[in-house]
Amino acid sequence: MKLELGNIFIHDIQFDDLSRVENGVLYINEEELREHLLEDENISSVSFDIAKPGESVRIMPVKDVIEPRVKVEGRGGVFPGVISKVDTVGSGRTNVLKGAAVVTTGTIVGFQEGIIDMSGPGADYTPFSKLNNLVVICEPVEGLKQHAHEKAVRFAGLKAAAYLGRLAKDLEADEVESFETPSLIESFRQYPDLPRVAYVQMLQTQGLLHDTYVYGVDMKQSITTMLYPTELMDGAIISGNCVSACDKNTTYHHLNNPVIRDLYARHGKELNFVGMIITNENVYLADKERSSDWSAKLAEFLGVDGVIISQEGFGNPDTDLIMNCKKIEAKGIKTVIITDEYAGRDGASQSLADADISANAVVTGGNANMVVNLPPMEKVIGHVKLADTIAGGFDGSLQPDGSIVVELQAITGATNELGFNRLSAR
Amino acid sequence: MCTVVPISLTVGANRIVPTVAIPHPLGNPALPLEEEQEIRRKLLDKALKALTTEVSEQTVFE
Amino acid sequence: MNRAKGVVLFALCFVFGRKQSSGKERYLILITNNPKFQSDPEPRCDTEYIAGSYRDVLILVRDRIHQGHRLLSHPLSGSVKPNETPYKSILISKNTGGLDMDSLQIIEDSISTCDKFMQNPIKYGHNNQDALLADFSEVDYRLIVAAIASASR
Amino acid sequence: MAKFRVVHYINQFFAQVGGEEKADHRPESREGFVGPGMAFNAAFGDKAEIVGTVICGDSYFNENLETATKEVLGLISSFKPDLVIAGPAFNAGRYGMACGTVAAAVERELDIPAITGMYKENPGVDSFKKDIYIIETKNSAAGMRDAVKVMAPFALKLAAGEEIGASVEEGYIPNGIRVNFFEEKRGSERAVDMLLAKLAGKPFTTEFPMPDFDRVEPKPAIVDISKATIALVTSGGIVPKGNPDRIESSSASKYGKYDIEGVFDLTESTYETAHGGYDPVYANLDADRVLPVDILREYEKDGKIGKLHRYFYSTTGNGTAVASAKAYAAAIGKELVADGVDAVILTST
Repeated sequence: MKLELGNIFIHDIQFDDLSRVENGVLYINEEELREHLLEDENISSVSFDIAKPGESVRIMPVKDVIEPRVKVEGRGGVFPGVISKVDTVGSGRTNVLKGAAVVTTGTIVGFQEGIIDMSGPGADYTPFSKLNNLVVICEPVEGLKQHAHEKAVRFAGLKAAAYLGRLAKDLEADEVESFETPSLIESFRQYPDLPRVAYVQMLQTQGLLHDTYVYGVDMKQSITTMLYPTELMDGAIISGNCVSACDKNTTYHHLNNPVIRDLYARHGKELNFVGMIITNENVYLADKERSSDWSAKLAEFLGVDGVIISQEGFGNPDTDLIMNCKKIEAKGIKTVIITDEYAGRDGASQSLADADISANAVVTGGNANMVVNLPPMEKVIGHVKLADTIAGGFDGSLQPDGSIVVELQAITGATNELGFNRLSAR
Repeated sequence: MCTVVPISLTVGANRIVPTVAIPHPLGNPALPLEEEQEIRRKLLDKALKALTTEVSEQTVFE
Repeated sequence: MNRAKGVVLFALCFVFGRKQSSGKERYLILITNNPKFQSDPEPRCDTEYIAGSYRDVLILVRDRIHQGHRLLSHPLSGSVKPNETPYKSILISKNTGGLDMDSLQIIEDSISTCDKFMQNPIKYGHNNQDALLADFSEVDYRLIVAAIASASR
Repeated sequence: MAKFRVVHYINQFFAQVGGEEKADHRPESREGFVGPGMAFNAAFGDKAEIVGTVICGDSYFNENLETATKEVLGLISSFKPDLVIAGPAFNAGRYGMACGTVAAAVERELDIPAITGMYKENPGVDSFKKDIYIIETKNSAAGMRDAVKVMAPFALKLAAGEEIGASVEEGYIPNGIRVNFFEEKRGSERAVDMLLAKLAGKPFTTEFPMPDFDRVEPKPAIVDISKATIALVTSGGIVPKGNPDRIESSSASKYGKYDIEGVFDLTESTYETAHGGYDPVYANLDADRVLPVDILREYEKDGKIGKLHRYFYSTTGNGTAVASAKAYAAAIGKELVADGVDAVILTST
């Protein structure tokens, strides 16, 4: 399977009468997009705002971040099984509005979380401070239950991203990247002497506000399975996860999965990247056993020498991570795991909720309990009052001058466990 | 003498005798005292045997 | 030990494969402090409600594991941290056997994790309390209902 | 800004007093720098100055730990330093212990920042890495120049009260405190690098080491158990009723030693458990279920064992740091050996 990504670089977003992309500027007709999103009867009102890199702007609480993309050639459409009909994606050509993103915000539950600062010290910790963001603020109809509210906001974000992506359908790309994964037998013929490597991606799948969808399927209902890595680039995996802002994977992360990118970068040179396995992180322990058994079995079946395992979320996924690691190592397959830490504010506590001696190669996204002081911003998009109740915030988090003292875990994507960032800890 | 043998193995104990349960390693409150003491004797006999047995590596005396 | 685990798992799948006609899982005990289960008209399994803290639920579950019950759902269900939510619901097996090492390891690690987070400021009980508590209760409820659904498969 | 006043602690060898034959050299102090102090002084530039050097023989220090520490501290404080540098000790074990002891005591008792440097396998590392910053050095004095290059600027940072970064940035040996910092490459790329190294059998460094435990050589078997004195030790928290030493229910900061002379049975009214890691009901009703005094008394009477030791030792095992547990074990072990105990039955819950 081969996919080309045509990147169209976006350096600015503006509201205008006609939605279009021109000279690297994304123009948006607010009214047209609003009407599109209001087609959902669960949404009572929609408003938009724009946040650009370097501005004195804080967005909170962030639900999801999505990169606008559109299918130009090949089967299916972006976000298959959700926005587009079910069809196998990941081949042909997809155009990307690189440098732009849709950010959804909304108070689905009282402890909703996630901060993106567009400047200042907080901006260093979130990758989304470097993007031109269209912020979508949705209000639900009265009395809408949390799960329906979450779904409405999730769909609004995806629809907005697909709407913007469509503006790029006929554009010429500024840059084209190419990614290809042949069949197992073909890849073995091509690179018989290179170490064979697969990627095992763990997906957060615990229930309300903790879900991930693959081709529209709630991943907690699935057993461990395989995908072509390029399928993710067309939105095969989307986030329904609202909790643990620092180490949940937004849809943007899935579209731009850095492990996939970095394995492709070495593919055919130092290693043979044969494919990827996706597995879940369920609450029920027998599910954990079964899913990790399957990860190990599929890794063995692929005949790989090594795997990279990435985690998502806090606490009980540590158990899935260690199970996956232990069982795959037991098959004689070398592992590297990517996680993050909750080592306490002073950094002195045990970082993980589970540990095993076979996990001897660990990459960490940093200590999520580290306290940061986010200075006041001139403009806040969303609900600043929430600072006291978001994860990583606390009573008194919100200072009288508008600054916020929080743990890193409140910042969207800060300790990402796909290895998206440079942040680490020792 | 411990109930959680894997932990004793992890921390490096050399002579290990598995016991009944965490809250009552050398007893069983469900039994009358005489039977409980009989359990205790059996376990302690194992411990004494462990102490008088040469070992070259971590050994569990089942 | 691994083989034993496999057997247990197999047995589990077998047991849960046979759903009761009443729709109630006979093989589960739910230990919870979530008031939502108190008013649940149709509990899907035996429910032991305790009027205690998140940590009290973990401790009670730990004592049961020491008695030979098996842990069936992860005590740290959800990414909501122990110092954020006051509610916790955990599934254990109704029947008892020998001490289950995996259950033991997980509950002990969970208690340490809970204690670690409780050193930080507690984040519930202030500011918009009722709505917040209702949300925390709802999330905990939903996650464990998902686990019960897994058990019923 | 005035220069920081620095005192340098070194051993007899680096002070060029002499080698092993002079290892009993008593503490002395000299004005200004001596030996390797010259390199430190140069590296400090106009920011700091070595005002005095304290010298002590390694044997003298280690054989007279308490008095030597006191003497050395007295000499150090007489210079009124802002900062103390000990060593570096490289791979010299006794010098490492001395440097670690001095630096830790300076921080603890004089409240002055102090650092040292050692090779990672120096026994001083495990003993002191949690108390003081130990800069990682090569394993011999040939690494002096490199060591000074890292130690001098780090010491200045510490003296100035600046924020200390992660171990890998600053060059100190990891001390268990996790510190965030920005790597040059993103995590996924680091993961690919690490996997390639692991696959090629090349060395790699995990970013988060899993907990690790010691191994000890098994002791020979007891030849005649009927002549042996056996002691009871427990991590199950059994204590006399009322927990006189107030041993904590978790993360114990101490252990207790209790006389059981004349005690033949642990009863509900005399003993209980302090342990918070399990349901205490059963142990509180009959503590013999955790600490089997009743049966061992019976065996003692029947001549099945020589003697039950007069004292038992107890602590609570849950949440207790491995380092603390190790320290308690060392102290208990020392006493038991001195008391002529032949074997120990350790019960844990």
